[in-house]
Amino acid sequence: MGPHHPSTHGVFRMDVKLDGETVVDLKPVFGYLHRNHEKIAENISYLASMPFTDRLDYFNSMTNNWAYAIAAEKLVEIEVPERAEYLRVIMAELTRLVNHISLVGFFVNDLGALGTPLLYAFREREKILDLFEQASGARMMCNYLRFGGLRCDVPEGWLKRARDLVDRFPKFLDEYEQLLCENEIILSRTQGVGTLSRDLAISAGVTGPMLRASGVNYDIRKVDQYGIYNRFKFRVPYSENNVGDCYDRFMIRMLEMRESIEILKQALDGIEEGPVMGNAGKVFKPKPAEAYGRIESPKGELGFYLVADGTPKPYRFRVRPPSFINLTVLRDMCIGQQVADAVIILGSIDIVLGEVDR
Amino acid sequence: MNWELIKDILLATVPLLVIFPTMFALTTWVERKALARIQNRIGPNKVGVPMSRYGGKLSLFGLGQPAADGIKMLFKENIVPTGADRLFHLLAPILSLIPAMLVLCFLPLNFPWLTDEQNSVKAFMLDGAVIFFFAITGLNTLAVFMAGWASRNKYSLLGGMRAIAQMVSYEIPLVLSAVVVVMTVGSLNAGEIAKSQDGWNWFVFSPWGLAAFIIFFIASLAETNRSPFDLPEAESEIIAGYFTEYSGFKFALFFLGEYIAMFAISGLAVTLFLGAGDGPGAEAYPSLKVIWFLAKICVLIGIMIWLRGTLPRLRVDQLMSFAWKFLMPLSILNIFITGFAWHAENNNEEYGFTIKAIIWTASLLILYLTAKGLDKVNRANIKPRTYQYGE
Amino acid sequence: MNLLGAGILKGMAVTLKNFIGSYFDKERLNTLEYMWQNDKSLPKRAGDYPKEEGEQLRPTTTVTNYSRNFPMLLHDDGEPMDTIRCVACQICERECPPQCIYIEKSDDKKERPGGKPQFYPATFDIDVSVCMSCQICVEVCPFDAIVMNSQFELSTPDRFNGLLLKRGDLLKSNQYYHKIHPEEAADRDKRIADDKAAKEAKKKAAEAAKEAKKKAAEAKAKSEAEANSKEESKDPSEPPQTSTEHNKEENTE
Amino acid sequence: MSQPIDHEAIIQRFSGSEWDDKFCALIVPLSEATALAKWLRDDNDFLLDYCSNVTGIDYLDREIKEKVENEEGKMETVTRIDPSRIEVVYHLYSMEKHTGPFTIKQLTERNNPEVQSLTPIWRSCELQEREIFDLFGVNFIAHPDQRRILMWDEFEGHPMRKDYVEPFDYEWEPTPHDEILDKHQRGKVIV
Repeated sequence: MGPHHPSTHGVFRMDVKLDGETVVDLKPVFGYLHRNHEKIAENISYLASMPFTDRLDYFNSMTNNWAYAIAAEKLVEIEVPERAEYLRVIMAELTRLVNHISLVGFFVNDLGALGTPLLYAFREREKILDLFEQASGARMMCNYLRFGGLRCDVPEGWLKRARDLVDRFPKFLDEYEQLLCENEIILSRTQGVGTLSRDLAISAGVTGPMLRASGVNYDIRKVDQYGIYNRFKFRVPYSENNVGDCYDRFMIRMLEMRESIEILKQALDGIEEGPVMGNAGKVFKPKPAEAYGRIESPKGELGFYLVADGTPKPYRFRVRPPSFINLTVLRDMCIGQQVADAVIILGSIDIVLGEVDR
Repeated sequence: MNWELIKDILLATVPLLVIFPTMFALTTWVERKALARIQNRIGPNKVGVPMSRYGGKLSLFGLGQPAADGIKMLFKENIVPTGADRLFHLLAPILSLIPAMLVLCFLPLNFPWLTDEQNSVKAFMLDGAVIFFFAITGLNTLAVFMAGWASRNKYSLLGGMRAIAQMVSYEIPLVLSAVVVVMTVGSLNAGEIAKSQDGWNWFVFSPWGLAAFIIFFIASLAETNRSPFDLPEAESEIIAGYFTEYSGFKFALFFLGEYIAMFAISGLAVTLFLGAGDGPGAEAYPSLKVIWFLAKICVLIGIMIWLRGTLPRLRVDQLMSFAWKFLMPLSILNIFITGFAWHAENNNEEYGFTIKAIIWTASLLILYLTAKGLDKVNRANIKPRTYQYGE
Repeated sequence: MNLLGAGILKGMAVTLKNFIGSYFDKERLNTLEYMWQNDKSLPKRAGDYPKEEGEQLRPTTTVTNYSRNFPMLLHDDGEPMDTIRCVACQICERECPPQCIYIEKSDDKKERPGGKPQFYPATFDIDVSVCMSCQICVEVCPFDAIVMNSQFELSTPDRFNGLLLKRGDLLKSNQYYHKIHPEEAADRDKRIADDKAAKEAKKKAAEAAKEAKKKAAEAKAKSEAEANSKEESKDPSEPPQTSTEHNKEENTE
Repeated sequence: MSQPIDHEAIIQRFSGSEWDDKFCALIVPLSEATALAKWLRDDNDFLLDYCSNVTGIDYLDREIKEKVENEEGKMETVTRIDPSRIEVVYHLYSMEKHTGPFTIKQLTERNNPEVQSLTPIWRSCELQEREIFDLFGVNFIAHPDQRRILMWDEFEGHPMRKDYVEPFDYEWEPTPHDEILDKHQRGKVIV
């Protein structure tokens, strides 16, 4: 299956061995989009890698920026101003909304729904992307965060527009849930498909909504409390069972969106005027050190591992891409299922090939 | 040579060849437009008659789209994969179109320009019209599998296999639900079935008729590979199924065949359950009958489009179990109920309304509860879930 | 115990709502139609388009005041090459992540209005097929010479040379910048003016300090106080001047 | 927040390992790697059940100038040679106890790099170790499925190594950089 296949989300290939329609063996093949992002980053300055991180997971450029900024800020102690921290949280949660609604749309599209839920999702995504454009100048490749703050402040009236959007969003979610969550076909297609046990999920390093769907209460926003996440009150939904299937992964994302809205409301209430850029100098030149910074990106744990050697270029630049490592369990989940299930299991993992292949 | 007969035949069939392909073109436009609106898009709205000489153009809501599509299809390259069986690859789309066109003859469209005598040359006056209809639509399966096999492509083959399994399975509930009507009328003649429903005496207005209609409609969705049963051409799984390797006009033929089959089967549904050409004013002006008939087909097509815009598709095994474990028992039960009710009504005419009311409520209840029970048995483990929250 | 097929019916209700809603509700149908102009033929090179500045900002396109696309070079009012802000310092060339900028420094210096003679770029090429619109060149530029354009209709039949923007294509006036990004441009002008004022004040202060040093032998403390007072007196005189300049530019929009 | 993990106990138990104070990492010898990893995963004090990140770092021979305090108490610049090596770095976390990160490193020489695969302990290493094999050329002992992952099978060399030289197959881009123009003129460039 693939690399040119309508539902492999890019150029991903699965070597599938079939018995009738049942999957007997499956080997994922990657690398079609490999551009050696890490090597490129080792040959340019720290700041210049920032726009390249946008291109990793092109749905979530804001969170990618943030993960990189966190790793770099660990390398050199930089204070981030209050307003910048708030805006980072707002951007990250908006990104989470964008990612999760599009994922749910794609997922139902893989189920065969001719794009209707996907297009509803894109309609709402469009509104959020408009907000991103107003803040950063670009809709997807935002390149908005800087070490020690943000590139620029949001324009006037932006917060009000964001507020409007956040207030209207639950209504859309209700409609979306009405369309999807009780649909008999979706229920019977997804439940019991692609089961992933708790132990395997932990051992295989699965992170993000997929891990929580397998019944582990682990959210880096809660565990590391990076940024200012300790100030917000929010809950982490996770499955009751120790086994997660596609339906769990789908529902956990629906529920997480509601929690993101809660965070957004609190953040929009709490934000105050102030500078958005800290005391970072124009030239970023850390002393020899190592730093591993990670955040809870919408897809899972996104980590950046930087080794500095005292020059303006990183000596080693490593990305820990969540969707790449979540793919470890693809084979285990697919064996014994139907072809149609393999497609939705892949969809429920939520991969972006820009990140898998780097 | 009997020129009169040939003239009659032409008078009866040529309109079919005009009306339905035109409807096909319009339906593709309507489908695109309606799906677009369902998905909050605009849909085709640009293609029209270019009139740049007079400044601007006549876009007519994009009504030129079907014509543009057709022209594009005609001029596209005809690609046949290496290793494909060229003969069968060529034959398959033709074979898929022929039965679909043929069965149109069985629809009791009373064209106003045909007298009763001329009408009789039409195939729908054939005594076994309904049986013939099913027999000929069955050929479609062959075409689909031929396409899947001849393409020499794994996706196509999978699509062809799925199509065979699906069409053969759904043929059974389809026929069984038609049996209800045939039993009640006591004739397989489409014309007579149509006539027996005149004066708002439609079959859909009785519990067993309604149940049979719903089963028939669901099965006909599966027969014509419409969503949510479009597994043979499941885009997200097997690319385009059996016509993955088709391009250009061959693909257009498949497309045409599929839509004509949709019209044909909706036409049969209209004939059997929705009172054929009956409708307001049809008694007084018989020429309205054609219009009503076509309008009802359009409504059914509209529902198909609407369903397509809403539902995801089933999985192969679920599709099969739905046909064999849900639709089939239900339609067999429905036959028994119909027989019982028909006898009860006809033999107890003195009680009139009371017995009718009792029978109707009872049969409605039995049918609904059986359906519910079957559903519960089939999908025992499937229900919405609740989730925990961690702080 | 809920109705058989309730989920499907609910879903169908939602799609019906959207179907009808898309005709009446702007929220549901937020598609913008792209205005295609038949009479426009493809430009030979990316720089040929658009012929008039700001032309592509039709009400139907999705370009907003905030969007960035590819960089452009700014010049102040007057002959473009006489008032170009770029001094060919090549910082942006070094910092550009995909290395799409190519600059050749001029051999001679050119007189700038209200400043000392500066180098200018003899060649300034941006390869828009490589550029990824990250805006880092804008950030690192110390002279506010390069900013982002929002022009997006760059299609051309020539894949290689057609997509290479030359210096002449890149040069745009400050008014144009005000037209496409009013808020950002106003901010930038204000900052430039402030910087200038601060610099002049500093210069004055430095001069005053120099003078003061000469007189230092006589009365150190006195002269310093004088310098401070001069600086303070200079400050309020600057802002009105810049604001009028600012207003003028806004009027031209 | 994550707490630091006590490394003294590990060094006591596994005498071959050392603690690198500068980078806060435990350096593990080849012979003890599997046992140590298994112990770290299962022991109740650590429960490092989640291996987040696995990566390689390639160090060439380098001269490092350091300011060292000599015997007389004065600062003195000393040049020493940092030996070439490849490090394979594992970042471990505990999902049970919410602790981490704990870094362990396996060191190996550049010419014939070989380390112990930890995939049997943590499944998440599987694809990442394959990636290191692909990009750095490190051989993982006991890896279940060691193939190239991001590069194609016929690819030669290991691109993430610092001394890797790119093959001469540029696609010409019109940016008139001298180097690329030069290559273009030499006619070896695919247009």
